[in-house]
Amino acid sequence: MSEQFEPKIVAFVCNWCTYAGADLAGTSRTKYATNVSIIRFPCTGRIDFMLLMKAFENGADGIIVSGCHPNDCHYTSGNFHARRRWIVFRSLLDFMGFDTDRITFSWVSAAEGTKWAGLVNEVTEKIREKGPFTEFKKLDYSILEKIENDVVTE
Amino acid sequence: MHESTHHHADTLKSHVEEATGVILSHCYQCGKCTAGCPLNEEMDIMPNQILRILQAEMPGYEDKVLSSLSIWLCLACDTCYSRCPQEVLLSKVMDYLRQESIRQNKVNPQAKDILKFHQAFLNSVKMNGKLHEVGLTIDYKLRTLNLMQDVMLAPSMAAKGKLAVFPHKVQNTKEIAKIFKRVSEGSHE
Amino acid sequence: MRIGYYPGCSLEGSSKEYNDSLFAVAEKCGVTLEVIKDWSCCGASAAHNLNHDLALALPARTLALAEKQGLEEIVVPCAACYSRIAGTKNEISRNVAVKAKIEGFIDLKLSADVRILTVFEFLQKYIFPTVDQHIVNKLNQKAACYYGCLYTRPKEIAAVEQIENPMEMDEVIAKAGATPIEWAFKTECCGAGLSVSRTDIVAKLSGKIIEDAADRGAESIVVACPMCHMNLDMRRPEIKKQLKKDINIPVLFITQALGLSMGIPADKLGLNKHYVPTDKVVNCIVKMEA
Amino acid sequence: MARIGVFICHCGENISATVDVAKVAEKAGKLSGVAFSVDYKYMCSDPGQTLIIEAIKEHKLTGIVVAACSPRMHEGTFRKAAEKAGINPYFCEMANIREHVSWVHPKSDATTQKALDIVRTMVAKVKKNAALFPIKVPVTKTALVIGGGIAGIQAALDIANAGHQVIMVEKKPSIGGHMSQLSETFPTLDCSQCILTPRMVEVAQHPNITLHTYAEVESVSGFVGNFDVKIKMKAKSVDYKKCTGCGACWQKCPSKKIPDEFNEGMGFRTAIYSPFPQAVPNKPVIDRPNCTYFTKGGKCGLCKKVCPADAINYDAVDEFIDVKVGAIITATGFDLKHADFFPEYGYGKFKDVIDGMQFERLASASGPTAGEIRRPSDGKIPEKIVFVACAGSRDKAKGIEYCSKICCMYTAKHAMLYKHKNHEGKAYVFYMDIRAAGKDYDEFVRRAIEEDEVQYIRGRVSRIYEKNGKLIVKGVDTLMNSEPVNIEADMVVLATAVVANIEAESLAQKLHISYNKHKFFAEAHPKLKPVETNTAGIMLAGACQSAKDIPESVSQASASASKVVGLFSSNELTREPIVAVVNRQAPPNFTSCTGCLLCQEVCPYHAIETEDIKDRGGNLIKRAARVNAGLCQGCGTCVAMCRNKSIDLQGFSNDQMLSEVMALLNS
Repeated sequence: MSEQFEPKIVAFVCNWCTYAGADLAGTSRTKYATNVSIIRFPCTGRIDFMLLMKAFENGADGIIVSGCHPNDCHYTSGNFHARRRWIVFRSLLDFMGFDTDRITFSWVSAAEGTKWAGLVNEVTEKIREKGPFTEFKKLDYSILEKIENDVVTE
Repeated sequence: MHESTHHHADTLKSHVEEATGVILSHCYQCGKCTAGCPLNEEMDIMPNQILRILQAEMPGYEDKVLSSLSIWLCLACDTCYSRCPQEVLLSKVMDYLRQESIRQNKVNPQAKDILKFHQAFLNSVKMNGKLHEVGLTIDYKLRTLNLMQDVMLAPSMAAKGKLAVFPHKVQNTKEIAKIFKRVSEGSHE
Repeated sequence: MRIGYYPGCSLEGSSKEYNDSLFAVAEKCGVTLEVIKDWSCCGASAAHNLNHDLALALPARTLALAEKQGLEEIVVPCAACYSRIAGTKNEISRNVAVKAKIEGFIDLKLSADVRILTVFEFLQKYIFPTVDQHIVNKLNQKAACYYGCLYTRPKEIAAVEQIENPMEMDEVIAKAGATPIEWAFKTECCGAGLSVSRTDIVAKLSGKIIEDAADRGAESIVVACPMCHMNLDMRRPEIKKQLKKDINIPVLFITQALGLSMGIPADKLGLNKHYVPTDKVVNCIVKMEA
Repeated sequence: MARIGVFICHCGENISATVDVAKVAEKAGKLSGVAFSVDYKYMCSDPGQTLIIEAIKEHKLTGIVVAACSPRMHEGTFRKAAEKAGINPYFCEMANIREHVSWVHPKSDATTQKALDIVRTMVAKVKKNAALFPIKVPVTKTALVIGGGIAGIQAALDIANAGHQVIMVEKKPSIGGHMSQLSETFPTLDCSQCILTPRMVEVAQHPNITLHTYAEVESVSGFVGNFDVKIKMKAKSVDYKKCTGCGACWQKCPSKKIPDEFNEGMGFRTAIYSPFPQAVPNKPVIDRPNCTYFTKGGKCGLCKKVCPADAINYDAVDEFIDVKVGAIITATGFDLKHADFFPEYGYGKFKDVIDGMQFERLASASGPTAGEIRRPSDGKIPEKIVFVACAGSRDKAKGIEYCSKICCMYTAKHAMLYKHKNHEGKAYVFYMDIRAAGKDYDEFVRRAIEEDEVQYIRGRVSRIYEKNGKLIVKGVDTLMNSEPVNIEADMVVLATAVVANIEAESLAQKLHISYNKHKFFAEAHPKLKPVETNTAGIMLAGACQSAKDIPESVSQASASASKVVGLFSSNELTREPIVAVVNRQAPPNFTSCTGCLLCQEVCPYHAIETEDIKDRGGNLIKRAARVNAGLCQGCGTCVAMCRNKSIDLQGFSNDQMLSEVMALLNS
């Protein structure tokens, strides 16, 4: 049996809801997959979606963006701005042929530790099925040079 | 219209909700429907009680509703709905309950005449495409055997030119019959 | 502007005078009505009592025929027909699945965008602009305008602005020189379709209506619905038994009342066809001074 | 060159049971920029903290990462430790390897690896940290109280008694609000005016309170501790410095048939008027739209002629004053839903169908009937009164689905007052539920039922119509087999819904505070911040937030007053420096900000201002965004929105976040 693929997943979460929800999963000792690591933001509204691209470029196989439920934003409306920007950004990615299924947008409140654990397992399983993300990596300059040489020698 | 998103247990409540789109849990039993119902003095089960029985989903109680006289007395005047704080479209529920009452053969004996009148009415429309009042009256009388009712009225109506002895008909009565046929087939899909 | 017309079964039978008086008024004002060819029954309360699909299919056929005839607007003077047709239009235009199903039943396509006018909307729109020059009489009496259920409810298709206290017919009656009264039973139900099968109930409900109008000094009751008219007028013997008193207020169709003020002869308006004699109303009329 | 220290906590066995802490410490020590790495049993304990402090000093650390529990738990603890060791506290970061690692994963290499990943991420972040300093904002120790009802009065007195200045703004000619109109109050039945008027007088006479009646808030700018408020002083047409309140003017005023607002339209007042005898201030204003002098081009002028103090000034105009305040309390109260709302009940059509506030005036000794309950139509004493609860409340079809909260109690009170005054009379109450959850409240309702024999009927009324001088009430008794109940009443009292003040929305917009769909002001948190708004420095008191009775309004007013007094307890406000900043560059650019102001549009706190950058000659070089640190709450929405990264969030900067991502993914 070949070793199963363990995806690297980055979660961009807000401090007030999902981060606290993940804390709750911890205090409740709810077990879930080790594949997801959290980057803490004050608010999903703070998340610059170019960071998501940077993550993919640096080897992430999947991404979770999660914050407060609509109307529950600690800052009143940051999550709405995040959602709006995500909608625009997603259509751009779709247009470019990027597999947007690798990005999961979710709401997890400070009270939803179980939901957080479920989300992590679900996304891990989904990305595991998709396999490693290879389409959009840092340019390997050695390959580039090789191509260049090939062109020159032709 | 509200799409019912509730569970679909095999209860009269869930059937009503599915068929009518009316969500019965919206009723909070204030009784305003009953208070304003023009027929509240005649009904055996009050309008709000009908909703309560449906809400309860208790086995055995549903038959009380289907065999009640109330569902046949309801005139669909919509006084209840127009004042209902929760906007429960009761007349639509009543429509469904009547049809279900016929289907399950539970029509209240005291409501038989009302049902027969409706049937005679539709029969007249089915045959002529339009209602023929004399035909309806004869049909109804034959169905109910209330032969003497309104006999006193007929001569005066005829004298005033109000009774057409022969029915007005649509040009193509077959077309109407077809609609009746398609509906009855379609409804039993 | 072509104005379509859907008489409905009652206006060909028991409420012929409603039909006649409507045409007489229209004729006087030079307005012509175009009957929907081969119209059929709306199904009335029987259909929706027994079969919801049929209750939609029958009015839908009429709507489709009107569209086929190129009519953008139809006048439906019967309140029951109005309610059924407007209700069907409302349900069909809000739900495409229902629309498709019904089109299958009637084997006709329909867009359901025909405008449906009640009799008072028709009077307001087409008769009022020229009516003043035709009004020669003043009705000179207190009249109770009775709207019943079908014009006022359900709210989605209500043909009146204030459903608890409609004023549309009151305005027509005032035009005719009568004094509309304030009363409590404007929109109460008369018993409607139970007329034949439960006459006792109809006598009770209609009795309350007539009694309140009489208590408040009404000299006539004005209606715009054949069923209301039948219950309030022809059921008077049963009402008399119920109330244990004889109230002789005549019941007029709104078009008859307006027709009288326009000087149209009572016979032509079908006032002789009523169960409760209408001569009291006719006797109240005073000629307007030129 | 950064010298980072990494401190791995065992948390007893909470972490070390599943994470190989020694290995994490060892590997962390090899990370670039890490000068020191150690693991220890309890980092948060005193010896643990001492260990950190000593290490910082000994190894000359420039920043630390404590890998332990959630920063939501102990970030403050370790920042203080860092500060004690002499470095800026914002050079301390936490790696959450307990809640996010050891507690949720089994003991395994992957678990240890994840702990290490997180440590590496936070090391990368802390290397990009900057020294931050708490923001100090000066506080103007004057409070503005908007609204002079019982909530506003209570809040103003509490703040003033604590020694601070208060400016009260009331739009009507007198303070007192709805409470001044009430007859008696539940559940004690003590006279409303008797307990209220001393408080009103106290407000007027308090040396720390400046009262502006017949005035409105025109505009508000600024932020917590430093609000600038413009107040519109409507023209009273009376010089209050000269006026003695003698009343000669309103006794002589010929316009006597103006419906009296104080008596809910059941009495009349004059054009120059003081709303009620106990008004504060008890000086009149001229109601210009109803005054002959103003409507008929200078005719009349009688009040001026009779005024012994020469106080009447027809030429007075609206004036505006600017004030500076440090905190604002909104106490703008409620309105009652009025006529035409219930056509089936005939309110507005039948004179004897009245609302609850009208009943209060009928029952009040100072009311139009001197406290005798009489029918508005013919002045007769009613023999039967029907009270209808939930007349408009809990009625989705009428647009108000909420419970108005106070009606159950005042309806019981009304029925009781009627029965006390008319022992032979019959009182009926149609209700759906009796909501009497306050102290001594249910007992009060039971008293109405048991001692005063008020008939409670569970059911809604469908319709009310008039016949032969009686009101026919068509109801139902759902507890009696849903039997229809028709009552011939002499009077009907509708407990109409409590709705937001008609001007609530426009005030909320001036204050930049949120409100719900019914225009009630929104609290910052429904449970834990019930008196604050989302805008720092603005508090709520009374029914402007939701329907409330007097005890609740007073409690909330005192609560918001205590918030204000707390705010005023120091000369400066200290805030976390997690705020956005617009970058600064050397001339000629000054900043990379182009002034597109997208940030301004998305900022939920209106914290983005514009700044005109000028050269020495005063010529405008560019207009750029500037963050008002007093208003900024640090959400960072502006940062994500900025097109050229000219705005950044301290503590969560673009550099820091990018470093975290890069470090997490590149081991």
